[in-house]
Amino acid sequence: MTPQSQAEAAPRKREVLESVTIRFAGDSGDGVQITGTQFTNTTAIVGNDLSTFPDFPAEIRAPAGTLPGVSGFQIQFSSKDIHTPGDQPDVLVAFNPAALLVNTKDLAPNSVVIVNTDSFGEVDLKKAGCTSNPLEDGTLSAFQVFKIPIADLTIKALEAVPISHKDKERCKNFFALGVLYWLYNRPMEPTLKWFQDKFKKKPELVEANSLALKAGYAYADAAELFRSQYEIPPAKYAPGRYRNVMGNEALAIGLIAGSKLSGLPLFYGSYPITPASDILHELSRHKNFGVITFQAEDEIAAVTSAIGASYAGAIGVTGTSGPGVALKGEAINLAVMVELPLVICDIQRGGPSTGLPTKTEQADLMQALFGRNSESPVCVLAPATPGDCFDIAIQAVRIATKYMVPVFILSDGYLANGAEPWKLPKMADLPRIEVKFQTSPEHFAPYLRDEVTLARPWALPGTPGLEHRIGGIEKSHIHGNVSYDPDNHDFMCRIRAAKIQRIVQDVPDLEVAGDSDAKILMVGWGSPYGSITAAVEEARRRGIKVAQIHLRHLNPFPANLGAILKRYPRVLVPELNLGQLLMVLRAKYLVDARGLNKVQGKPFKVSELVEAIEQEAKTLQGNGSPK
Amino acid sequence: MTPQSQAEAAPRKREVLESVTIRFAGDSGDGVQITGTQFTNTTAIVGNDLSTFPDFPAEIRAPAGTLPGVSGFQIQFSSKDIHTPGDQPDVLVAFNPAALLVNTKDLAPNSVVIVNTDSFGEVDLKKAGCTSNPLEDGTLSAFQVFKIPIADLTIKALEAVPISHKDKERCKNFFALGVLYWLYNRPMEPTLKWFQDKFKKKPELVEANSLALKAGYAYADAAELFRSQYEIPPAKYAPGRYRNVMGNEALAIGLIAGSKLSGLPLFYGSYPITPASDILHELSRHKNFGVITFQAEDEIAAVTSAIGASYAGAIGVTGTSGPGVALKGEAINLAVMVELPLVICDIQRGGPSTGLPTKTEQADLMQALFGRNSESPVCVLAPATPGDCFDIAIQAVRIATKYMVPVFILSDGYLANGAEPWKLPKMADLPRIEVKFQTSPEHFAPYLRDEVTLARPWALPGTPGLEHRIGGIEKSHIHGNVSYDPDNHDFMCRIRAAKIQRIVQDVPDLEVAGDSDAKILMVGWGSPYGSITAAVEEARRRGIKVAQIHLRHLNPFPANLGAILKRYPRVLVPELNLGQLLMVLRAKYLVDARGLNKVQGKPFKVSELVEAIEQEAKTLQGNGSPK
Amino acid sequence: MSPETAPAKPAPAKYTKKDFQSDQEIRWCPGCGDYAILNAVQQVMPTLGINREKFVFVSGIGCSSRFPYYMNTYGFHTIHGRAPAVATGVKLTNPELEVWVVTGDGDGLSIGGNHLIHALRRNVDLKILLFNNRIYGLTKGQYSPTTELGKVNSKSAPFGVIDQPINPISLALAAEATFIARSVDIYPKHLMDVLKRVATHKGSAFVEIYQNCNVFNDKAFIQLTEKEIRDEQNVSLEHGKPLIFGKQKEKGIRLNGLRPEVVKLGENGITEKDLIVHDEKNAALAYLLSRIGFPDFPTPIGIFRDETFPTLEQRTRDQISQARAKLGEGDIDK
Amino acid sequence: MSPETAPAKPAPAKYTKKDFQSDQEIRWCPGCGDYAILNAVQQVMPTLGINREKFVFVSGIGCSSRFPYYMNTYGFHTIHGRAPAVATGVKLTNPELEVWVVTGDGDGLSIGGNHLIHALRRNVDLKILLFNNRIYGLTKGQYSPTTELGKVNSKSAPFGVIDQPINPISLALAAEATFIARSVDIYPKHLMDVLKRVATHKGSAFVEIYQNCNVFNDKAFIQLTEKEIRDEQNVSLEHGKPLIFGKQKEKGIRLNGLRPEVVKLGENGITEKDLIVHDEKNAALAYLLSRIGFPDFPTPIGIFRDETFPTLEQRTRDQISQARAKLGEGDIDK
Ligand SMILES: Cc1ncc(C[n+]2csc(CCOP(=O)(O)OP(=O)(O)O)c2C)c(N)n1
Ligand SMILES: Cc1ncc(C[n+]2csc(CCOP(=O)(O)OP(=O)(O)O)c2C)c(N)n1
Ligand code: SF4
Ligand code: SF4
Ligand SMILES: [Mg+2]
Ligand SMILES: [Mg+2]
Repeated sequence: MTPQSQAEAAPRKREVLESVTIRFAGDSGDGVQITGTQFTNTTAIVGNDLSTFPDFPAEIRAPAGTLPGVSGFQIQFSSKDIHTPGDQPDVLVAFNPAALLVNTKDLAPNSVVIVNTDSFGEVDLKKAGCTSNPLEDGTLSAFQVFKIPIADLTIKALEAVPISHKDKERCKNFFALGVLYWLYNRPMEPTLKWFQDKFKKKPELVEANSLALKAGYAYADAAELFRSQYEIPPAKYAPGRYRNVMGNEALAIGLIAGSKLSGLPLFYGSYPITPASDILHELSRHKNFGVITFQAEDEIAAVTSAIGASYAGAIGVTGTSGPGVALKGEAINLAVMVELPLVICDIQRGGPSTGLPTKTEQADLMQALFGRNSESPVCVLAPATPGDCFDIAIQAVRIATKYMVPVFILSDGYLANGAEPWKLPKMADLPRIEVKFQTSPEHFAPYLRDEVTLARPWALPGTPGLEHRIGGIEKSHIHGNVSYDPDNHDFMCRIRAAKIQRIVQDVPDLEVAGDSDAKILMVGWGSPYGSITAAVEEARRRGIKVAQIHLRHLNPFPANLGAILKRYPRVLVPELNLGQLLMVLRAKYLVDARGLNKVQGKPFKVSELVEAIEQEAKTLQGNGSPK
Repeated sequence: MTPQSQAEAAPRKREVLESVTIRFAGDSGDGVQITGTQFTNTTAIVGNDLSTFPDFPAEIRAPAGTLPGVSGFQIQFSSKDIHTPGDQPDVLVAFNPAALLVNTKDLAPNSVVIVNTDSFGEVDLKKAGCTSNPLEDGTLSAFQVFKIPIADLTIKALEAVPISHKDKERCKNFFALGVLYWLYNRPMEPTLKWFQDKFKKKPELVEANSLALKAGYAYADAAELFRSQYEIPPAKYAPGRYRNVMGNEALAIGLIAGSKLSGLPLFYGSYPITPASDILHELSRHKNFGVITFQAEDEIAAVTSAIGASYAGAIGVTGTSGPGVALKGEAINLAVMVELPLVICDIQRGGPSTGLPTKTEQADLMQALFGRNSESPVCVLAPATPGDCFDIAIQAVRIATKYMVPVFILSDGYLANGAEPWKLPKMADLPRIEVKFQTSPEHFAPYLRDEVTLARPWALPGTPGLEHRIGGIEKSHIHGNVSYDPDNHDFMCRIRAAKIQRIVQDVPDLEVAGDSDAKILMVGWGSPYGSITAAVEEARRRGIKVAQIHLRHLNPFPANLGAILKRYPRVLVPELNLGQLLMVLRAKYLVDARGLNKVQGKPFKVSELVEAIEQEAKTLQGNGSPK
Repeated sequence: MSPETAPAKPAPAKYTKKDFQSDQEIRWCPGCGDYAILNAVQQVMPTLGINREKFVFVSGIGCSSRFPYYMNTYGFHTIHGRAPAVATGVKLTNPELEVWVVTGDGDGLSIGGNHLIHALRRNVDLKILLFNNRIYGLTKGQYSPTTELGKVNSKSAPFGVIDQPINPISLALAAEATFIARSVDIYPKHLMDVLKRVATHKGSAFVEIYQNCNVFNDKAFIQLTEKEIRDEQNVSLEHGKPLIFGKQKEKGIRLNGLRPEVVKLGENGITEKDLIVHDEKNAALAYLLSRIGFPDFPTPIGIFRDETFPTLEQRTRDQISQARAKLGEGDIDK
Repeated sequence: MSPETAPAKPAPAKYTKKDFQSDQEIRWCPGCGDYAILNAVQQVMPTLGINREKFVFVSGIGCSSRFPYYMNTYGFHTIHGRAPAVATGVKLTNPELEVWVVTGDGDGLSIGGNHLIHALRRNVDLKILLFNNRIYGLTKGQYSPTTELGKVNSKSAPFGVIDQPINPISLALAAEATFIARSVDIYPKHLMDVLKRVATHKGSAFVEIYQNCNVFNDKAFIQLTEKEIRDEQNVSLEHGKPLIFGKQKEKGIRLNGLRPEVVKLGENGITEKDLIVHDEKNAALAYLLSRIGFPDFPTPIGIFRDETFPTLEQRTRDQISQARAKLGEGDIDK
């Protein structure tokens, strides 16, 4: 149910809606991201479920008013449990012509479009490359358009405030926010409060922005513009304290939690790269947790410093994106060989090469599994949602320290910057991570393995009596001396692989969602979780029998994966790549799985996947069961 | 037929043998490699087919006389067509106790062992860690042992020569060579000639070494030591001039040939690493071919300088081993994105990490295929024999320049240092490599593709009117401008993949060797070719029906591979890794292929593979056709 | 057409600035110092009398490294930190080309530091322009190897930078670059003069250009950009001339042993004769000058060093011809 | 037991050289200069009064980098060129440890050049020993970044090296290393004195040790190793002392402006007073000295520079405590 479905109803009443999707769009300079974030935080407080998708332009700010300069922020919020930021906005707030042109193609007929008419002058239109004015030339005929002189109204409202005209005009985004707060009946207090903190040192800005917000709210209330106000009741959550969290933030907090749970200092060695940098920023703000952040001269120094840190007894973590991982391969192999804990966060982005740095993609799975010389087994995990980044980070620390192995976390730009309500963890409720260092010289040998985990002992420099040498040349079993013995090499290669397989002990079995008697199984990993889940729900609503599993552990796989795959005549694997998990599944289980692949730097639309499922269902019906 | 089978025969006659395998073993200081190489070259001149396997100790020279210091050189030579250096030596020449201990375990009962008794003193035995003297304690009871005071006899022979005692003793390896020349009836001239060139500036050394060689020959002739002398008739070859060639040498010459055939300057950017360095050494000696060699500061500079060279119109080549490839991934992706020719030579070695630098392995296939961020398709080739490195190098240059793509050559330590007789190519007989640069601004667009190859135009800086910009960010179709357009990105990812698939036009169909009605198909790639071929021949000799294909093109695969695989109930894939080609075949063709895997830093023994085939044949008989 | 047989060089066409402007829309933040540098380069190009197609601009990754897209010459926007290595391959393959490298303080001194010093010490004929804004601009504001100790405005060191910064001029000098200079984005004339000099230098040339990132590190070089104080805060290096500065050119720098000190002309008998006379051939002097600057000294701008040695591409070519002379043109059939 | 709560330091045990010899058989070619260096280090260790378990030797790849295997301390033989970065992680995590880095001219100046200068400029308390044999030993004889121009004995430049070599001391100086020294493998006493000094320095320390690779680059430092000439060919740097050398200590080095020159004491009235007096705190002097050597000058050996600044690990710890003081110990539940 969406606003426009109410459009014909009688004046000014309260409509109850289940979900709404809003997209803010404008210049990077228009404060689109801030406006969206404020709407999101307030919405979280109101208690709706929500999911967001900030869509940044290319890295460098493009000239104001041009198409490449358009920045977007989309949020879906709901009284029900939702999984995606929504396929199509019900409401578009466009701050200038460029924003309008770039986004109208995504709108369904009859959606609501709110425009700032003050930015549709000659110049603005020219910058956006318009020959005619879209507000008049019928471009918007299919939509419910609300034309508001947002800038003017804002400036009027701020007459009394002692700041420059330009600064007043800058507040217009909060006027727009005020309008939406009224429209969807959200409290202004959280944002007003935020102004207080944010502009502590500039009271005049607190006043200006507050006035703008209130003016927008009042305007919407007074003006006869909108026929009704909407109500989106709170969603039902498990009890607990919730806050809104973005993937990179959750990942950073998860690493800190892992450090606390294990009692190990956290060392984060990183070289900045989009979209991973925010992890470094977040952690460097938390020095009071004892976190050591090291901004290295390059990715190789980043990962090798982390290895050095693990060697000295920290949990060594390094974070980057695809191009950085491509540089770290040799060093990761050192960690494989010396069998030290290491967590590698790969926040995937569009590639190959520099590719599409600000866009999302999940095409680094093969690189994580195989992007190193020789036989180089590592553990690979992938979070499914922004909040899940927290749990995956802890799991990564647990596995890395328990098995003495490198662990990859494959997140991506969509999870990194997307937000969802997140139940604040209680440290007390989280299982400790038991780490035992070797302390006594008795029965000590550098490569003497634990029977259960096959892990070698972690013997820290500084421990009397355990002086020993490790390195990247093949090691002899147990003693760890340099060894060129042919059989030893074969043995060690296989035991390194076996050790990774042992991790399956810490991998929960998969649970199948959806219809157990389905003919179609959707197999996903990483960020498409939301879209796939929503698509499966929708398909089932439409009466198609379909089941779903989602892999958070990509190496080793959960023990029951093979059995599950064999139960379904048709296995579909949606990935934002050209078929990487697909290849591994086919090779390992010899199932004729099919890929649903898209490499557009964007998440799956729910509708795309629903169509694919329907399509497949038809074929299956057609030829009975598939060949 | 081997010497010992003659042991009981009457005194001093000429026996004819088909093949003999000799292993020289001693300290790195004993000139083992030189001795072996001389025997090899002479044997090539005599016209035998041959195959060699130099087995180096760890990189740094270990203390004289110790087990880790032992260096070995094995050669099999024959009057028939052979494929491997032989599983077991018929003759072992051991210069010291360590060499004896390390190698006896590889000998069949009754093989011939020639020892330098002068190096079995107290000290020598201690260095080798012997508690008793193996010449007396029965260690050698199973063999025909010939004890020769090689050092003494050499020194005596050189009495007159005005060089130090130490230098005289140094000539002992050529005394031993003389003995073997007599035993297998080889001419001394080639080696005598070689002394002339090698010691041009030191006539006394020419004299010394010549005397030593002749003394050995005379000694064997005079002494009643050997009951007979052996004859190995020349093998029948296709007509043409032959020489003995090692893999890295053939690869280097092949690259030069590629440059001549294409008319492009050859640029080789490399950073030294075992076992790839010899390519750099070889090319740097050929400046008179106009070759530009650039020893870069690291692997990344090596590959990026090569990319710059290709951009400027050379054929840019870079060479390294596994750890180096792990560093080049990001840069190779730049070549993928800007679509420039690039040849990457990966001379594989034992891994992971520093691993076993001087030992062979073929575990970089996955790295070559997938070791980069995002979807990064490249062409992958692998030579099957030392001589084949020449043809593969030319093929790599042809494909790289025709399709404007990076091409991997996966050689390995075994091919790099192994030798075989090689028919000298005639440049005139080799098909030219047609390269057309864009010269006219008409219809020029940086990413306007050729319909057949999908290659973009190669427009060299310096060409008037073609000024344009390229880079690692996603490019727009045709125009090649920076593009963040979602559909364009998807399109370009798929077209880059399609372009690699188009290469199949230049990939000859596979021919199946062996029995067309076989139940077992052996599928190999790279250096195991020799062992697999010999094993298949042997198995068939033993009456087992078995077929064989060998892949020189690993991406894209030959067009008829899928069809062939499906024809055989059992597909076996021998690889010196833990199953890499195996995984790709299973994923692509959904065939239940089985791996024969070994990661010992050594080539397959023929016998190992024959056993595996016999084993498989039994199971197949047992349960009829396999599940 | 292999590079060795490049098209005959036609008489240099007469160009204007426009001829060096590409059709690409410029993508830097409004107010970015990069605009001024682009402008200066595009003005200098036509004055060099070199055919446009001979120019290749190679860059790494960063805001600064977008530079080649805006030049209507050949351009290669490579990967982060590797431009000097790519450019070396280009120049060795075709010495006819004029190869310029554009890099940043992160691209050239952090991830790319090693390639930079090795390209310089090999004396490859590359003109390397390093835009130093003391910040990572493209990735939105992390500190760089040139960010000052204690600086708190970066995203990756909210409690202040604790890494001692690197000195680009000292580094280039240690690498024995044969041409080393410094200029400032908003000193158009000075910058163009320096660019003209670098254009004619044969060998590895390194130019540090102070550049303002008004979004993430605004006013980083305020002492050189604020009208009121800049004359007091910079001293221009001119070969054979004494080091004089100040609004009224009333101050100078002299050497006390090996330690430079600021003096007032006229004060207790100090005259121009007492001042350091700049010498582009004196590496030791260049080193001394590379280590002085704000706050105790004015910041030296201009050419620190200009030496001539054989270039790597020259030596490569020579070696090839010598080998051919010695061994004859290679023939595989032999 | 997290490093932050390392075991209480017991009174330093009395060690002998043997205590620092590992059980591993040494794998260098007979006659290699590395033996002498190992010997010197193993002799110095017991004199430092530091518990053996506190020492960590981190190396890259190369003959020199096999060093840690032979020390009976903690040792990490990492990957090519990355030892300084690994060591930085070790030291930042546990500042209690004595972290020594062993590298070579290829490991430390070719592939690892960037990590070296960044470790130095950050002033991490690492003792970096660079064994300079002017060749790649482990890979059997390719030229290195310190091989002289024109040298023809390397496998990768049979027609002679055409890359201008790099100057390790100048480079360390440009990186503002707080301790910089040079010694020679076969000068045991001098080497041990330098090692004792470096052991007590707090901050980034760089020691270049000339080392003979008798297999692939024999006699590379013949002027410093041949009995007859060595006294004429090296000058030892001692803080506060004039630069005097020669068999009879009859020669010295003085400054002519900024240019050093060799003079004979006594000759036309030259006395010790005219000579350069060494000053470990004067970077400019260190730079001058880093650029003189064979054949025109004697090669300076000893300590070029010794300065004290706060170390990176110190600043890291300080920032953490300040943050805790300001924000209170972090608590995730809040
Ligand atoms: C391998 C790799 N690592 C990291 C990045 C992310 N990155 C792009 S530019 C840059 C630094 C740019 O700083 P600078 O060179 O000073 O250029 P500026 O933007 O300041 O002009 C970084 C870290 C990348 N693109 N590639
Ligand atoms: C990534 C990588 N590249 C190249 C090599 C090969 N390699 C090992 S040591 C070395 C150079 C050693 O020279 P140096 O550092 O001077 O040490 P030395 O052997 O002379 O003591 C090279 C190129 C390697 N092991 N790893
Ligand atoms: S971020 Fe800074 S450096 Fe980059 S374009 Fe904007 S102002 Fe210029
Ligand atoms: S190769 Fe040279 S450096 Fe290496 S161990 Fe032998 S002598 Fe020493
Ligand atoms: Mg910058
Ligand atoms: Mg060396």
